[in-house]
Amino acid sequence: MTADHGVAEYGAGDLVQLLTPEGLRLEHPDYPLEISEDELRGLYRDLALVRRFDTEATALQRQGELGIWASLLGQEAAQIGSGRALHPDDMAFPTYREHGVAWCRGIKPESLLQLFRGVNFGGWDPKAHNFALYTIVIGAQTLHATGYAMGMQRDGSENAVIAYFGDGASSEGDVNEAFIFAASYNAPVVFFLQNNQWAISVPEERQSRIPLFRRAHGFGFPGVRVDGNDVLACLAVTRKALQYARDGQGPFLIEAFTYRMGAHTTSDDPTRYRLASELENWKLRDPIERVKAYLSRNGLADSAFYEAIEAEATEFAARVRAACLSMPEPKPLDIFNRVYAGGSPLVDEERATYDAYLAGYEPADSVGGR
Amino acid sequence: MTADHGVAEYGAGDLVQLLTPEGLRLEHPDYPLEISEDELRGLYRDLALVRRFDTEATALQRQGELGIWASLLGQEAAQIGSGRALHPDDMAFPTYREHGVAWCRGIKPESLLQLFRGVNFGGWDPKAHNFALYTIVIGAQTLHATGYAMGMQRDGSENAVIAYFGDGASSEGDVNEAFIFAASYNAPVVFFLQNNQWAISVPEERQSRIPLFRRAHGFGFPGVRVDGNDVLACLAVTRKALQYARDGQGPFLIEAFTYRMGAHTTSDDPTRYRLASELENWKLRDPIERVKAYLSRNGLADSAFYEAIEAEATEFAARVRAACLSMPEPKPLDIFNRVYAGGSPLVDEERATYDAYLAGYEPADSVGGR
Amino acid sequence: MAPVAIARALNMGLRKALEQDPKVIIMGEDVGKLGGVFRVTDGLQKDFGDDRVMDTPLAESGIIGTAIGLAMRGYRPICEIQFDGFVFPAYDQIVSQLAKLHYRSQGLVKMPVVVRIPFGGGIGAVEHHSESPEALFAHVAGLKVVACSNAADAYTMIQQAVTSDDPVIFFEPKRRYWEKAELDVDAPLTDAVPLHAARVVRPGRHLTLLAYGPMVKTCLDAAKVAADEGHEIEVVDVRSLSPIDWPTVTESVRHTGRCVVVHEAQTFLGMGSELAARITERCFYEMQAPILRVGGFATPYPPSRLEESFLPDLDRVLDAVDRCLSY
Amino acid sequence: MAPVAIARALNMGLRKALEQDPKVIIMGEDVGKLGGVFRVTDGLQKDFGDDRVMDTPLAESGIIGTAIGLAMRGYRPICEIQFDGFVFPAYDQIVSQLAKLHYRSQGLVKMPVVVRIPFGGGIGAVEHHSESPEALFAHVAGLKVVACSNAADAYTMIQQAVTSDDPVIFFEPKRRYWEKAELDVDAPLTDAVPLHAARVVRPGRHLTLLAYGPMVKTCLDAAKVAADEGHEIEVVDVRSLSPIDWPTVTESVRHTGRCVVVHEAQTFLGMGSELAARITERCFYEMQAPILRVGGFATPYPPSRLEESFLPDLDRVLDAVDRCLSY
Ligand SMILES: Cc1ncc(C[n+]2csc(CCOP(=O)(O)OP(=O)(O)O)c2C)c(N)n1
Ligand SMILES: Cc1ncc(C[n+]2csc(CCOP(=O)(O)OP(=O)(O)O)c2C)c(N)n1
Ligand SMILES: [Mg+2]
Ligand SMILES: [Mg+2]
Repeated sequence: MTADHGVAEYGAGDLVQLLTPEGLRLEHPDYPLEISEDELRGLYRDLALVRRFDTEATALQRQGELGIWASLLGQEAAQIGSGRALHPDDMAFPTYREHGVAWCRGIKPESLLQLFRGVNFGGWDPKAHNFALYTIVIGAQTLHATGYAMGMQRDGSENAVIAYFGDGASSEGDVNEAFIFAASYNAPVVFFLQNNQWAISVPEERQSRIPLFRRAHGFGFPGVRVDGNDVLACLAVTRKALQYARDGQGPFLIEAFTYRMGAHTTSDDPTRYRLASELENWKLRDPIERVKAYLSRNGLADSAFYEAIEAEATEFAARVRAACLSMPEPKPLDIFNRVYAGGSPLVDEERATYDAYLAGYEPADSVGGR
Repeated sequence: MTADHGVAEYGAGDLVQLLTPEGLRLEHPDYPLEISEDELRGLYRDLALVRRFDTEATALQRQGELGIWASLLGQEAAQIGSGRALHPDDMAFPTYREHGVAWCRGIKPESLLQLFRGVNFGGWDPKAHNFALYTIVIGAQTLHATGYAMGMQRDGSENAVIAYFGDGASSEGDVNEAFIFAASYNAPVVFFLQNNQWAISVPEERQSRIPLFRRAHGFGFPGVRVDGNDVLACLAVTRKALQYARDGQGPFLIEAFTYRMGAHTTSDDPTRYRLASELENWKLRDPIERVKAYLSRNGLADSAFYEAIEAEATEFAARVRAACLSMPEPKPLDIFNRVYAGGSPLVDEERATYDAYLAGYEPADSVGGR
Repeated sequence: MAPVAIARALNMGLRKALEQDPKVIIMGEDVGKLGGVFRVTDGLQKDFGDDRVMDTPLAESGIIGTAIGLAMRGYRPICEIQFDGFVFPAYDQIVSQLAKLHYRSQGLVKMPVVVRIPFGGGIGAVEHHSESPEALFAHVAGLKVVACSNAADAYTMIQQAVTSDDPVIFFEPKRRYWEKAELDVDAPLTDAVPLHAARVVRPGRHLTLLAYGPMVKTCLDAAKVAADEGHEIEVVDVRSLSPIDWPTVTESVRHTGRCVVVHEAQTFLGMGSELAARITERCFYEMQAPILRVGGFATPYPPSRLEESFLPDLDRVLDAVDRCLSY
Repeated sequence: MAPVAIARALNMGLRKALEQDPKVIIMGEDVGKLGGVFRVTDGLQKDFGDDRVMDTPLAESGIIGTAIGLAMRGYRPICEIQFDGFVFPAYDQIVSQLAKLHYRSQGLVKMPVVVRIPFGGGIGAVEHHSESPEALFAHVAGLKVVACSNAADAYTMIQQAVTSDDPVIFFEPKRRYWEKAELDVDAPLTDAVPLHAARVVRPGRHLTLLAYGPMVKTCLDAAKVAADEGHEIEVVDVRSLSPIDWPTVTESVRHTGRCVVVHEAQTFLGMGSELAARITERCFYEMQAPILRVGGFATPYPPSRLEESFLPDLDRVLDAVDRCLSY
């Protein structure tokens, strides 16, 4: 009965791949990619730098400098490929893990660290970078992205929106409503699902019994699965999807099939729920190694190049670390800032009271148990 | 690009029909239907009686006896066809319009009227009838249905659940989450979508750009569109879907394509948003007329039969009216009943205070403006 | 001009808002051709187009979530929630996103979104159509919450809400939609009472009645009846539930020494609890009696045939006034 | 036995509940192999199977909505919401369905569903992980709302909640998860303090401190410090936020004449407002001072580096105690 009702099986051929794990370049009829040698080397640099940034952030967390860190390890290609497909005037809505996309949008790494250190909720101007704040409530940003795209459409803008979310997020009502609104208004939004196969400890199978890219078909728009560890495929497919949206054809779902090589966050312990062998397997499909293989194999980069990137990465990490350590602490009264654009007498009053309290403050122990 | 990505077009052939508007019987390879002459006459009787009930309820509302009424006019076949496919031990979760299904479940018509009159929230025992209370918050009951089906599955029950909802409801996050949970746990639940083409004043096109039955395919389970004005097709498809669920194959979506021939409710004014011609068109596809045509054409019923049904309907309507008019009024202190299974001192205290207040009560005007 | 009903006054206010700023848009279920189930948006789609007045898919979280995105893009969406009981699917977007984005972005992102909610009971409706959820929004920092009680306020307050750069949850007293009052359409908005100010709608010196939305009329009626017994009741229309105009409210109570708060919402943790707690704190030595509260019972909203018993009415208000005066 | 941490006590209580009734099931995100992000369900899936302890898709409305259906079928689901800030997508199912189904069905349908929510701040987390939304549930008729403050209570209260035929929103003080206490696993549940009773956890006669969840410890600490200054502070663990055990609470305040309420939630319309309003009404003539409230500010929960300032602490409690005593 199954096949009769639209529940057809999809095979491996459904995965768009332009660069194999071994670094071989493939062509795909629907997703041709023209890319210069410089651009290729640039992608390698992006990948290497964001991985190094991620390593440094994880270290900073271990040393108590960050409250928590959500690593992008393994997802660099999905993020750099899609991030580099964006036009500066396109708008991106990230989750909490899109450090690679943030990099492409020109966000200072320390602006990201501020959120995880707890000095603010993300230290960048969403408008200046066309990169929304990180959203922690799973899926909520996909509706914002859709509304933003509806706004662009109204403005007659030539641009499009990209909304990031995960395999787990695909189960939230909000994400499905975003699909519905986007389809209904034909909004220029690309839904970019990074299927890293885990929602913390819950495997993808709990969220869907068929590949997630097919979710879009039930809502009436295209859905495509791309090798999320293949930066070229991610770039090509995202470019095409953005163009589709810009051309007024409406939403598009990209499922970037990838793997979360690290823990969910630094608070997580994946040994409780997955086998080490799984990770070992995925290491063979590392998103950076295959670009390196391709560059080397084709004589596009030599050891001097890799050493230069390595040196840059080391310096970059040191800069990030220094920026993190020198981050100014927020001040208690900052709590009361910017609750409302138009102010609030209650907030003002509480601020004044608290200020007075702090001024007269003597810690309980400084006065011998009072 | 569209066709490549699962956004294929579906044609008219996708509509399962076993009885044409002219009363011609069709066969469908996937949905054979064996039905006796008595059963056929029984379906006619069901259809005629629920329509009469609906007419009477509308009249009662006009006369001020009900606060509001949600008419099922035009949707009789979808409701009777699906309702008669249910086993007594199957469980049904209705919206607020499933009067025909309620009839099939043996709910007394006045129990329905109680809700619309405002004496209670529905006067039947959901467990005794395997028919949940009406749910007014759009879509919420689809999750209850899914959970209930998960419970049946756990119990090793041989039964299944049916969840009713509308075209508008398909846009709610809850309905999509119900699809996700049902698919994830392979729950024995049939989602029965009555697409009457309107969500109050909003046409189906605002909710989806492709036929709604296809929504299921994106979640990995079958979806089928049936002629919702064809009681035989609704019966056959629902039977098969229930069997599919019972067989452990999981959820199934049926889209019954029909038309809301009346107003959304007695408070609504459809002339503001749709053309009279649309209704005229749909009258040609009346769900009852085609059964009558079939019965007559095949010598299964004569005028004595129709007259008997007509008489029964008249008597039935009179009984319903009498039951409505003689409904006891709830008493003020009933407000405090059954807020909690385990009681609550606050509720008890408020009840006592209010009781005392009522005992000492003198209306303001009875004492000359106090 | 002839007296105008609240629903109509809102319609006129919305029309003005649409006229004055091309970034203002209206979105919701059935707000287009139908003009909303209460006709508050009647005729607006016809005159401004379906780009400015949009029917949405049937999904409240989707409505508020996309409105947030539109606001990020520079629009000023006015969202209609069809009935009070249907706002909860959007609750997450309202409390975790709409309320917080300005704060989270350190002021870089503004959220000029109005969420209109017809609220309260008394219209004989079925369940979920008569709720008073205002406290569930007022407790949430980052939101502003107001309720109008008459046509003149409805007309100005809706316009003020639209010009606010903060999200405003705008409660409309649905059972008073058809009550009429004069309104001055030519008075400049800048002359109006500020959106977040309370207003003494009837002066008195023996006791203060605090109310908002549909209960203001009930309290005014009660004050009239009480006057015949020689009790001069001051009635304050609180109007803004977050922030509350404490100076106006406490001044009244300080002056009368007695106070009764009236709302339809369940008393337990309703607005009355905050009003009573803070007024008592601020006017402790002036209080001649405890602040009494008249509200809905600690039960779900009952079937409509019982709603007259559930809802505070003239008699229950007068009863509380008498009890309070007898301290 | 050795002292046990709150998280572990909850785990033991859940285990007992699973053992005692085959209809009890646990469901939520990551409750299975991972044992929950706080390990409260650690080992339970291993021992009871994934039919009794189920990981769900990532959708809170789906979790509560299907739990409702399971309850209709005779099950007793215990739902875990991963963090306080993620309960809102399920808010509609909780307030419009879970809370009302017993009432709507005239008692024919029971809703024995427990919704466990780790709540409150102080753990240095990112946003949405430190909220105190209890008032948003306590205002809703049809729900019961409790908060535990120590391991012994955690162990008994979770079991009592599971046996309740009413829906219970069960708040767990996440920053105290690792604090230990002795617990008597052999004491029969029937001997325990009832779920909806408050408890005097430290007697005193000069002032009553009312608190629940994480703030009970803070108040006990404050009472100790105050004792050195000669102030005998009575501390009441309110425990049940809906219904509130008014007799215990008012008796304490009647006796001391002064009261300070402490919670992490925003003060405005927080639990303290109801406590202050009703206690004042009932103990009007006994009050020597207005009831003061110490709570979160009227702002969203701040970034974690500021949370120590946002959250009531020993000093802010003592400051309020001093102010209250000086009336
Ligand atoms: C509404 C909501 N529920 C729960 C959480 C807790 N949580 C944080 S991340 C996460 C898993 C997300 O999985 P996925 O969407 O696949 O993204 P990934 O972390 O794998 O990038 C969960 C359950 C949350 N942040 N928001
Ligand atoms: C959550 C929610 N939002 C809005 C409403 C108001 N409302 C009642 S019926 C309805 C339209 C429903 O359309 P559909 O699902 O197609 O069912 P139909 O009425 O056509 O049977 C709306 C918007 C509601 N009851 N619940
Ligand atoms: Mg994931
Ligand atoms: Mg419909």
